Amino acid sequence: ANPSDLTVVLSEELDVVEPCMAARSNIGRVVLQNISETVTEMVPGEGLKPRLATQWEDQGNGTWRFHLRNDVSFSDGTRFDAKDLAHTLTRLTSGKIVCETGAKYFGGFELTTQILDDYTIDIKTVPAQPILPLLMSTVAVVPNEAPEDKFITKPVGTGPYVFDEYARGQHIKLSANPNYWGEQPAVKKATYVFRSDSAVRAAMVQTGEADIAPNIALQDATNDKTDFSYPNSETVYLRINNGTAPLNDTRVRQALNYAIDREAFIGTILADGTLIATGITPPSTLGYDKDLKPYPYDPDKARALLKQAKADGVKVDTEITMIGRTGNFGNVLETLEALQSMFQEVGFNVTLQMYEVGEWNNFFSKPFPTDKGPMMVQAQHDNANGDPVFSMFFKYGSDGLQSGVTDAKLDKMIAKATAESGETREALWGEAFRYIYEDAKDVLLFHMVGFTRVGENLDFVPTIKTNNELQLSQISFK
Amino acid sequence: MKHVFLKRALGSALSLLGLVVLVFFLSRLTGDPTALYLPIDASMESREQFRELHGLNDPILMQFGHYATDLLQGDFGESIRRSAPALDVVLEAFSWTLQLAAITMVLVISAAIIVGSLAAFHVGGLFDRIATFFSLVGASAPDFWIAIVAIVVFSVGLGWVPTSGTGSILHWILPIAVLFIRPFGLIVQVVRGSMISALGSAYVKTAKAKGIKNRSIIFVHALRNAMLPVITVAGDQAAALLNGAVVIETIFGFPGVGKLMIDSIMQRDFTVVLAAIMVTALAIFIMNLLIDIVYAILDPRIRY
Amino acid sequence: MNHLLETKNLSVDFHTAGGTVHAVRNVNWHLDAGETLAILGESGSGKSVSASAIMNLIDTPPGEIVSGEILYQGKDVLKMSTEQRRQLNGHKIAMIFQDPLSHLNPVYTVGFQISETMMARGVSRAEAQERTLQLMERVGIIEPHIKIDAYPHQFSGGQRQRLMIAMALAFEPDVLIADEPTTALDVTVQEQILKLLKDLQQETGMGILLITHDLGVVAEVADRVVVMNSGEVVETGLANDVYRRPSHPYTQKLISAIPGSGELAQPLPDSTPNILEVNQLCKSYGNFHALQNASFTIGEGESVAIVGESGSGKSTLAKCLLRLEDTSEGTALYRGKDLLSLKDKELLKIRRDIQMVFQDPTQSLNPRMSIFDLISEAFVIHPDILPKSQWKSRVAELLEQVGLSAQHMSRYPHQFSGGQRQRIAIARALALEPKLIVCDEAVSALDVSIQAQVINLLTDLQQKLGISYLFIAHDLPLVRDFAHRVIVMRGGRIVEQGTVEQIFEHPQESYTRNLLAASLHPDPEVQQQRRQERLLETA
Amino acid sequence: MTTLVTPAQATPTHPALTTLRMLWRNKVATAAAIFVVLVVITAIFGSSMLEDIATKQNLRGRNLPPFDFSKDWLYWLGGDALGRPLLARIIVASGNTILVASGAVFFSLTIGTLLGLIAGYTSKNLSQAIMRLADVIMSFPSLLLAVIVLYMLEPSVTNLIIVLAITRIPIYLRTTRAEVLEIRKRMFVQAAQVMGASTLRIVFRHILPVVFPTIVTIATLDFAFVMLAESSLSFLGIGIQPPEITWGLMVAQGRSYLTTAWWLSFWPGLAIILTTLSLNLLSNWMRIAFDPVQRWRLEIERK
Ligand SMILES: Nc1ncnc2c1ncn2[C@@H]1O[C@H](COP(=O)(O)OP(=O)(O)OP(=O)(O)O)[C@@H](O)[C@H]1O
Ligand SMILES: Nc1ncnc2c1ncn2[C@@H]1O[C@H](COP(=O)(O)OP(=O)(O)OP(=O)(O)O)[C@@H](O)[C@H]1O
Ligand SMILES: [Mg+2]
Ligand SMILES: [Mg+2]
Repeated sequence: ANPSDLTVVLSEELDVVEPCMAARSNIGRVVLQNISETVTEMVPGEGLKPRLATQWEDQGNGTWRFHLRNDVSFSDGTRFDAKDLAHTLTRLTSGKIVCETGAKYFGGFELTTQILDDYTIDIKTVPAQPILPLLMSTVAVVPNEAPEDKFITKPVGTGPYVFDEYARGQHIKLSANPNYWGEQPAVKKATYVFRSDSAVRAAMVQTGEADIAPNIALQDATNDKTDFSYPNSETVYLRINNGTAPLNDTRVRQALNYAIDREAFIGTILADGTLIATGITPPSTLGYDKDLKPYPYDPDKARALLKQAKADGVKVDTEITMIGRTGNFGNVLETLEALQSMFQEVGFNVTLQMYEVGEWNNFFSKPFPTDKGPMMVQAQHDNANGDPVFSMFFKYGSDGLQSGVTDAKLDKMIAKATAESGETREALWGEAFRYIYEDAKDVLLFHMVGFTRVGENLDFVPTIKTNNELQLSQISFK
Repeated sequence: MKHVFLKRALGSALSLLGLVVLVFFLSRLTGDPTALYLPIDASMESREQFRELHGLNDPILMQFGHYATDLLQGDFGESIRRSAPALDVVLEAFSWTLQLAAITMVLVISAAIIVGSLAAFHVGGLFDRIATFFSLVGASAPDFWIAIVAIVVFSVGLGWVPTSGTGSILHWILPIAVLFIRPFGLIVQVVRGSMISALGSAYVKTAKAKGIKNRSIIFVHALRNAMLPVITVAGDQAAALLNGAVVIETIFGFPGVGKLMIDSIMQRDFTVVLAAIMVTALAIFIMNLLIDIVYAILDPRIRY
Repeated sequence: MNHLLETKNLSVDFHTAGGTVHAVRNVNWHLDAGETLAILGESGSGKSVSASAIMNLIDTPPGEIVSGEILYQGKDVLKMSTEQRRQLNGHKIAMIFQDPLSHLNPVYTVGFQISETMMARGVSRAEAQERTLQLMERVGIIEPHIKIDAYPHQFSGGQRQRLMIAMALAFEPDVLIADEPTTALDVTVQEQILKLLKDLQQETGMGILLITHDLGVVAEVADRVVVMNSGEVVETGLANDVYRRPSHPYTQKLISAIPGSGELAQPLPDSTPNILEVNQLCKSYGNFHALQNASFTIGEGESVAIVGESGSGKSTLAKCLLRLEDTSEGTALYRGKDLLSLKDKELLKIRRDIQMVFQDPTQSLNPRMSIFDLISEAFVIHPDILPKSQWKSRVAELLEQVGLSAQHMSRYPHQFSGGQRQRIAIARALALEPKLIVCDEAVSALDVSIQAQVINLLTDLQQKLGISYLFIAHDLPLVRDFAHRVIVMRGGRIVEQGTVEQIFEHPQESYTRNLLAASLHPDPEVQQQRRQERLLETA
Repeated sequence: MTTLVTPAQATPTHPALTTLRMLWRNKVATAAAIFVVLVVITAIFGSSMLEDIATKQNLRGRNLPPFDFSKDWLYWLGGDALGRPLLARIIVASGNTILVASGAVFFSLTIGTLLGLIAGYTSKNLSQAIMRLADVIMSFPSLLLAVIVLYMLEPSVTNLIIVLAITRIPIYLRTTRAEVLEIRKRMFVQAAQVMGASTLRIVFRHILPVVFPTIVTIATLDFAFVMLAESSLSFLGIGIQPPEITWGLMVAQGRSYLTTAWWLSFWPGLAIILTTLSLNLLSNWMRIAFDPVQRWRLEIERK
């Protein structure tokens, strides 16, 4: 192959190559910032940066004004302007197609746009969204011509690459966009292929059939020279249904937390570099309280707490079902089996049930089944966008779809923080994190790391973003 | 004969219909695709929107009504995941599977017949022992083992063939070789067993008395008499391949119908599941019909 | 000078679970070119086994050639490599098997099976085809160009036997081993076949080793005779000498048992009720009418024989009566009930009353059942016949009655000789104590002494229990001795029927007369005379 | 009596003894039989004896390599990803494994063979119906069936057996029927009809024994098939789930370690292979031992 060509082996085939689905990580990796660009861009370690917008300001009242670049055109030759952005947003929120990005980031509020001139646009949200510029970093812009009620099959974007072809089951091909507004990338042609088996992906980089294999399993990351670990923004935790006895007792929940030897997982079942979590979002998130110490492994304390609770009439030996999702992350089964035995060690009566995702969903999202008794659901949460607002609401708000918590106090804290911005917001989130941690609302476990195998001829270091996007323009050859 | 054929066609059509109805209703018992399709933290409204959009809120009988009317017009529906016509999605995958299955089965049947027959010719002999041992190990070894070991040895280690994928002829070698092993092991055993009986028959004595070469005695006289179970088992194996060789497709990144079917089932993409089942079922029905015809050709005493 | 084929001290054992069977013991004989050597002997005396030994067809183990030599043109074939022996087989030495149905491959056309021998030795397909047609014609298969594409199961027993013969003659071998080649043939066809063999022998000088129990055949074609008993050769000599002056008691017994000289049976009184009334029975295979408008009756306690040309529909008739084949038209009233239209359930009730001994005994015995199981199955199916405690003794008794022994009970069908299997089939039919037995060539493979024993048994049972027989046979002397009435069939039709006396003494139809005329006499001298007369006639 | 027979030296013995003696003559089959017996014994008693040891975890001593004979014998085959002794786990897992595999094979064999006999021997219409049913099952992806059944019911051993049994029915059905179509034309079947044998008797006493060896061959191979199918179901999260274990599940769990800690899936895989191998060698032996025409192969002392 040509030395400027690159092959990426992905773990999953793309269902569609639709920019509005780019919030789904496998699609995002191909589309985001390669084919389609976003309005703003979250750069790890640096914060929110301009991309298609040059600057933005809060007009108050829930309105944000965005100034767009005026030197950008789509790969089909049409110019990019405010109309395209307005159309992109309508597409996301109209409901004529249901998009991942829309459903994930643009639910729960009203959004209207007003075009001031070709390169200036006002976006108003009710209720106000202080983090709208951040949300705009998830919006992959499509041209005005993109159908509103149908998915795109041949995406057209402003990005450094042009979509060439998708041979189903075989590959996707991109090539450098000669008319790109920014710098020309080093990689001229990119091919994406799909292999579900991690060992095969790793082998492909080894044999030179591929250059990058994001997302290989811990077991396969055996070569220090080529295999990079990076925090992948996923946090593993056990969601506790706080409503059912004995899990409605704080002491019992704390005992669960104390029962776990979290350290023991790291470097064994889970990769070195995995962090122990004290919050549901990665430490880089706004308001994450870095001073919180993880619950130490203290089986005696756990037993003591249980004893106390028992003395108060809490039925601590009720059977608790731990529900796991098969294949959720590498070694999920081992992790849960280990947890189970740790719980049992301190006197809990925990049974483990693994379900495939379709069924697991029934336990994870409301309405929760009522006939199952006390439950803990293992889940993995991904929030790479730097603000905990959605995580907080969905995972801990009383109305949150996956929340096992009904706590008026916490609801208030979340509402307050959501409406604020800047440092106040940060402080308020910090409080919420701490409150959740101290009341042991759930069993927070780990911030995970992912592994990417990168061919030795490449100059590329994966980051936390690599989970959701893989900017080809950042890759160069040695 | 024509009459038999018509009846058969009618019966097959009816069973296909039954299959569709069965799968349609049963698969819908396995839950709603909404949660799987939308992000975990999607709002209730977008969930509702999604259901509305894909008609998942209608009573199930009505959904079936819609589906059936569309089907009668040759419309197999849209894949939710792919947002493409379900039939196109399936046919694309199926053509790969069909090629893979056909090549593999041709190789399997020819090789198994030769090895099994020769093993039966000298029961307990050295060749028999070796063939039996290897065919049994092959028939019971987990296929992903073989696949991964094969990749490690032949691709990574020796660099003879690519690890996976579809581009060239070389890409086909490993998947076919790995797919080959299990049915081969099974069929060798069936051939062997059935050939032992056939070789003990009086007509084999006649052939010997005629001075026929051993080769012809085995492959002409005994084999044809031993073929009924062989063909049947081969048919079963072929059906399994047509239904998709999931492991192989997964490991070698082969875009076949097996992986598609699994993904669609796991993701509750019902239209694709139904279309895939109809396509494979049709193929299997046709294959079984052919097998029945082959029975009658092989053994003139069999008449339907 | 070397003999063409010679066995010296040949002994063959079979190792079985029940012990070692000494099937052939120290057998010596020789065959010269252009000569016909007949091996006569008791059923089960080792005739087929010694023939198989020549062809390298004995499975070793369980069989074992314990001693001896088999010399073909002076060379010991037992010392030859398998490949060398294969070269001999079919080419220099050919064999006609005793049991044609199981020896024909059921899934290939007979045309293929005959021409294969030739094609295997480099004859072109077209030529082989051509020669196959000729051979089929010569062995009397009508319309060979059609039949060449038919499968074995579509032929009659006699036709299959002739196909076997055609197969063996494909190459004009030096030695032809013919194991009971005419058991299923009616006398006219038999005559034709024997003539064919003789002619070929004259043309090519082949030696024929003829295994038979039919003394008529021996008288007609054999130059010398070897008599075997219990695996040993008990007597050898010129055919005439042995017939005239048998020295060994077994040979004497054999010759005295020759049928055809007894009293003719008297017809039963008119008042005897009919056990079976067959009316206008028809059966066709596709366009071929195997059976056309057959009508006849059988009285209670009567023996009706069916004779007729091979392929004339005798077995078909039997199978139709037993509902093994669907009939096209007609009725068959068994004690007033139409067998052909009975519901399955009712049919099951009278099954026991009507039994059949099949023409091809090997195929009719389940190879996975021991002889005890096979015979006692009757008692299992019909538990009212006998309490379980007596099964063993009854099976033993039946076996003794047909000339086998209780020891055979635990053996399996493949461990028996052709004639022994036939007797097992008879014993099985008798076990059911039926009212009517259809015997399809039931004693054709038996030597005359055993034949006589079995026939006596049947007659005894008839007298004691009033059993009726429908007796399909081609052996006219036997029919003469056994039957009350005779039916003559030809081409699917009944051409003549009447009492034994009418048919044998005053045959009306020319076909019947031909049949009787073609019948062979066991006395070699008589046959010699007849041959000469025939020659004069043709001259 | 016309032929001389030298009776075998041994006096007539009980049939079971004769069979055993025949087994003994074939050393390979004997070894296979011993192995099968061993597996059955561990399947019955293993789990109760080693349950605790098999679940004892030690995260820091995970993926212990095999053949470390300084350790307790249970660790000789190595440890798994949670540091549990593989040997103990294999022994404990044999219970469920054998239960599922033999259950599934038994039911599919019984039902399939019965339906095949019916389809081959009875009226055309009924036979048509059965054959189309087989077509339907054959084209119904087993995975979908598994998802459906296990979604509606719990993933339990029983339900797993049901799923696997249903999907394996067609092979027995079709094989049996094909053979019956031919065998029913054989003369000894007609002979039995003439004797007045009931359909049941003909089918079970005369036809079935001829078909059965083939069925058994397939069944023993199906053992492996079922275990591996069960493994892939577990892998997809719809089969047996921990803390229950089967060899299939162990194989599936070890899959991701294949290139780094091969022993995790190798030993349970080997257990599957050895079991299948033994069952098959036994069935090959049986095929000969119970076929009177072939039996001599086992009756003769090999020199
Ligand atoms: N495989 C075998 N195992 C045991 N005994 C056998 C086997 N084959 C043949 N025999 C025995 O060998 C003897 C000789 O059999 P053979 O077939 O040569 O008889 P035959 O003289 O041809 O009789 P027939 O005229 O009835 O055909 C018989 O008693 C038979 O029971
Ligand atoms: N299944 C069949 N298909 C076609 N033709 C058949 C079939 N079975 C028998 N025939 C033919 O029917 C005719 C009568 O056969 P049948 O067996 O009744 O003769 P047979 O009188 O018993 O002769 P033989 O004395 O030779 O046994 C034969 O010409 C035969 O070729
Ligand atoms: Mg004989
Ligand atoms: Mg006949």
